[in-house]
Amino acid sequence: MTFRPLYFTRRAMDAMIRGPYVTLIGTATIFVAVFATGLFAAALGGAERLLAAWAGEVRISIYLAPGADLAAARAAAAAAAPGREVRAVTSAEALRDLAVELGDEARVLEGVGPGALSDEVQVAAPGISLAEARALAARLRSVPGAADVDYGEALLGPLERFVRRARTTSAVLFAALALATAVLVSNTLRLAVFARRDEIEIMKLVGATDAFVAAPFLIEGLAQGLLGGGLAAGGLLAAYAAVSPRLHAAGLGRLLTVRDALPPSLLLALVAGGALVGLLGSALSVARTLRRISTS
Amino acid sequence: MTFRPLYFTRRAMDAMIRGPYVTLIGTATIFVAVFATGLFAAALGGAERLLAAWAGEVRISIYLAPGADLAAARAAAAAAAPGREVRAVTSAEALRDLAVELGDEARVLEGVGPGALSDEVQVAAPGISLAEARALAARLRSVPGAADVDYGEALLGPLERFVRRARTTSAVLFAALALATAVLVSNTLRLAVFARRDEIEIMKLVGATDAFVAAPFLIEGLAQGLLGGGLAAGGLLAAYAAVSPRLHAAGLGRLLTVRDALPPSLLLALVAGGALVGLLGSALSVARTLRRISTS
Amino acid sequence: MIQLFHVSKEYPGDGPALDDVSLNVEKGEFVFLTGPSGAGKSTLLKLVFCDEAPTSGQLLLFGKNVAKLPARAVPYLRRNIGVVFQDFKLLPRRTVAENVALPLEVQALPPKEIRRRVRALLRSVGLEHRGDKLPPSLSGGEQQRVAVVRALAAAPALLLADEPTGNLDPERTLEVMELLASASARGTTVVVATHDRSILERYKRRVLVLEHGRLVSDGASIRRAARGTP
Amino acid sequence: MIQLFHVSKEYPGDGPALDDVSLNVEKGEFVFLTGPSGAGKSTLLKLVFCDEAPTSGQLLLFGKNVAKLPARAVPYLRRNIGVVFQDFKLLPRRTVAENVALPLEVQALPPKEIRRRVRALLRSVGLEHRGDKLPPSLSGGEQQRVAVVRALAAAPALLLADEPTGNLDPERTLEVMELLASASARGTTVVVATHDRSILERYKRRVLVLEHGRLVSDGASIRRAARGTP
Ligand SMILES: Nc1ncnc2c1ncn2[C@@H]1O[C@H](COP(=O)(O)OP(=O)(O)OP(=O)(O)O)[C@@H](O)[C@H]1O
Ligand SMILES: Nc1ncnc2c1ncn2[C@@H]1O[C@H](COP(=O)(O)OP(=O)(O)OP(=O)(O)O)[C@@H](O)[C@H]1O
Ligand SMILES: [Mg+2]
Ligand SMILES: [Mg+2]
Repeated sequence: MTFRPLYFTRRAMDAMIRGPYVTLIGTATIFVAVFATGLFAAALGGAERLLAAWAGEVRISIYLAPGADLAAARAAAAAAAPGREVRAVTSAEALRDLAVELGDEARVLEGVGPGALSDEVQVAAPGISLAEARALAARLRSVPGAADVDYGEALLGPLERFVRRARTTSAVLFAALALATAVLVSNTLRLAVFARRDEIEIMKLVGATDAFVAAPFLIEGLAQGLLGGGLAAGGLLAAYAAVSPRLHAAGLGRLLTVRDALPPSLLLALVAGGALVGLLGSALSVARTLRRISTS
Repeated sequence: MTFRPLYFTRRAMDAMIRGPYVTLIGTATIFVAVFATGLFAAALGGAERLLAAWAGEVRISIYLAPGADLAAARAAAAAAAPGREVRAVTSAEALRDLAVELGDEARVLEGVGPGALSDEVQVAAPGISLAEARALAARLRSVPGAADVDYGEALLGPLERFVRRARTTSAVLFAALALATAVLVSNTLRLAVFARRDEIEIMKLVGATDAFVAAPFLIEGLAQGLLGGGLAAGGLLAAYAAVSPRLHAAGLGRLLTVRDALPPSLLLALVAGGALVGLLGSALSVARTLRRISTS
Repeated sequence: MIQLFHVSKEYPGDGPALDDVSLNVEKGEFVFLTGPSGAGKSTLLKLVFCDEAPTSGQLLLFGKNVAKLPARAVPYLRRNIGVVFQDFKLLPRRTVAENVALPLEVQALPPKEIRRRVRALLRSVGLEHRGDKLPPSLSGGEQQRVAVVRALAAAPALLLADEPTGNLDPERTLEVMELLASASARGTTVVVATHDRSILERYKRRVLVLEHGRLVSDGASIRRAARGTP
Repeated sequence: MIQLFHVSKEYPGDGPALDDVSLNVEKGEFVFLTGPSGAGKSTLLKLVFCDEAPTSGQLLLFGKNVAKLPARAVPYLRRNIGVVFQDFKLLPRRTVAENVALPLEVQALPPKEIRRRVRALLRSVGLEHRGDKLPPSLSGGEQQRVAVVRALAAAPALLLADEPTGNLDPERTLEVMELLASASARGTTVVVATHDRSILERYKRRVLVLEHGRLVSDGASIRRAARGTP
């Protein structure tokens, strides 16, 4: 058979225009599937970034014994934790912070004397692991006047475990979702071809080769995939634009820019995935129909 | 029209047996869609439980000044935190724990003197909020001999924020996924009815009312929904059984029993959702086809 | 029974398929409808069957103005009309017996009665051994006979047959025409669209001749019908 | 051209549709195939067209044993065969002109040449004004004529026509038969399955008569054919 891309493209376009219902449903299915997958991917990516940023907020607090020299302790801490941001907080500041944070519940502080909180030195330790935090805390304990060092051991361990598990689970979930999506889209395309099986049969009867019959269906599948995938990518960008004010309000605007939440590579992968699933879905179902006809 | 459930059920069964391809694709689509939704719901539920369990591991540590009376401090702490589990840990025990946990990296403890760690009293505070933890910590500071109290403030705040955000995002994601699923399934059923539009037209021509034409399609949709949903529920149980050894190995077996991960209410909701989407999807597409025929 | 007053039917983007047709078919009459291919025979039957609506003019059926009938009354109207479609319109995924039974099941007759009637109908066209087949596995003429007996099944007051013998050999043609004639003898009004001159000659009935959508002849004589077609 | 040796065809769960048929159609011959409804005419044509395979016996086409042909050779074989199907088999979502052009497009003829040929073909059956319509909006007879010219489009070496005039008035029937006759005159082998006795009488050609799947008569005389059907 001669290779006639223009001829087959025109055939495919004709078919899509004359049978818009099937084309629309196919495109809508790919759109919804790719959109859902993209939304999920963006949410997973966002969660990862939030967790990373949160780990970045980790601080180690050195609580000083009463009467210790805050400035000297700060200098010693800076020496013990080179390259990290070190900040001195007086006991009065700490108590004020706590009262503000408790709000209505500040009355539980009634039984608390002014000496209950101590001066402290805070060391910012972004992205630190549990073991590193422990070691750093142990070193900081030798800061002059340090009564105790708090590195959140009660929480860092479970946090690390949780992040690890969440990452595995998300990957599995995402794979399952992408697979399910592909199955659902290919099911729809199967039915779309099935609804036109008579056409395929008649074309075969007038002497069309399998390739001649299949080509327009493949082009249709590809076009539906590109269209559905492209619309989904556009829809995701629009959805980002819609929630972006809320992200800014939540203080996440800088953390989750559009390039972070929907990197071009993701958008490209979504469109390509839509096109691929459209093409493959059509190819499989046409092949099946052709096989069924020739064996009947 | 007389109400003839048996007649219509027989009609529906006949149609499904004689057109197994369309029935199979419809059922498979519902199965995949419900399975994916159920998997997602189970994962979200599991993550919630893990987070809750993790919050349940929160401990407040009271570090004692050198030479303080560990037993007395423990008693005072128990009095200040009524109903909570209180445990005394000597400085030697704490150092041993740390060395074990650091493993290979234990050498960073080289510069750390034996007095670096102090005796401590640990108060278990499962499910405590950040504000409550602060207030409790403040009260525990008056324990005799307490040098400092650590309640993980560096981490509890971000944790709370993260859990809150994750909960909202998951709810939105889940709603989006369920909606997408419903759209995809109804698209498939649309095409399934579309592939049989000639039948509908002919039935109308021999004097069938809309109800007479629609009834078997609705029963088919319902049957496909029940079958697909039921299989998905069974599939989820099988999947749980398959990963359950790994859950036990990860120490989560007790936390995520089958009743926790896949509560009967979830399974029931999935089957019901499958049936509903099957019924509605068929109903909508039959209604559309009937409308299209009568206006042509 | 059927009354048309200046009825026209125009499909969008075409000349009129029916052009100012007025006619009157009495209850119990047996009428042939003939004319060249594309003259508007099937279109006329579609109007009577409420499958299409006239572009202009009035159509009365059983004395009722069809244009004023609500859509949900159409199925009940159609139960009084049996139709043999030119392209048969059999349900491809129901057996022959089920296809014939359809008009009876729509009317919720008892299953036993349905089975009895279907058997008798299939026997009358020599298809008693084909009841369990699906229509696509029948020969063209077998399908046409199934279409005929399905139209007769519910003993309708009006029978419309569009080219009901185009795929039949002369013997089967006679058999089918006898079925239609005996329905007419039982009081059914029968309208048969046909090209087959031998039928028009054998059954000397009223013949309506359409040409380019116009009723050019209406009478008992086959000669006038023959003159109608150039 | 077509040689059958003791060919039988049995559809599962049925008696034989064709029963030990042997025959030989020479290149350039014009043959009628007749017999009662369900006799096996369409089945015989389907075998020749490689749409069904014989249950037993041998079928030679263009001198080649069809059973030994690989599946991918079938499309190329079919390009030498034009078929008028009993149920037309037009693509419902392609215009009339596109349907007629299909056998030419399959063979990748230049678009201009295709348009020229299609126009001439449609004119030959009086459908030049119907080229842009979709088949479902044509009358039964118009569809049948489209099916006829589609079969003729690629000027095939073999033409199989299954009841090609069942929906046509006598004038159009003559027109179509003349088209088939002139194709035959140009050297095309033509096999026409028909019930229409007036055609058999007018064209005195070889007539094959099938009955219950058996070839009961093969000869030039229409009398023997008429005797063949009870
Ligand atoms: N649905 C439609 N849309 C557009 N045009 C139509 C439609 N149905 C019929 N026509 C046109 O109306 C005219 C009359 O068609 P009709 O089917 O009534 O003819 P007919 O007398 O039954 O012919 P035949 O003997 O070939 O069946 C034809 O020219 C046809 O092309
Ligand atoms: N696909 C099939 N499956 C089962 N039986 C079939 C199939 N096709 C045809 N038959 C049977 O084979 C027999 C011959 O059918 P065929 O179509 O060849 O008859 P025909 O001579 O063309 O009749 P007609 O003049 O009515 O078109 C019939 O009894 C028919 O029921
Ligand atoms: Mg007609
Ligand atoms: Mg036949």
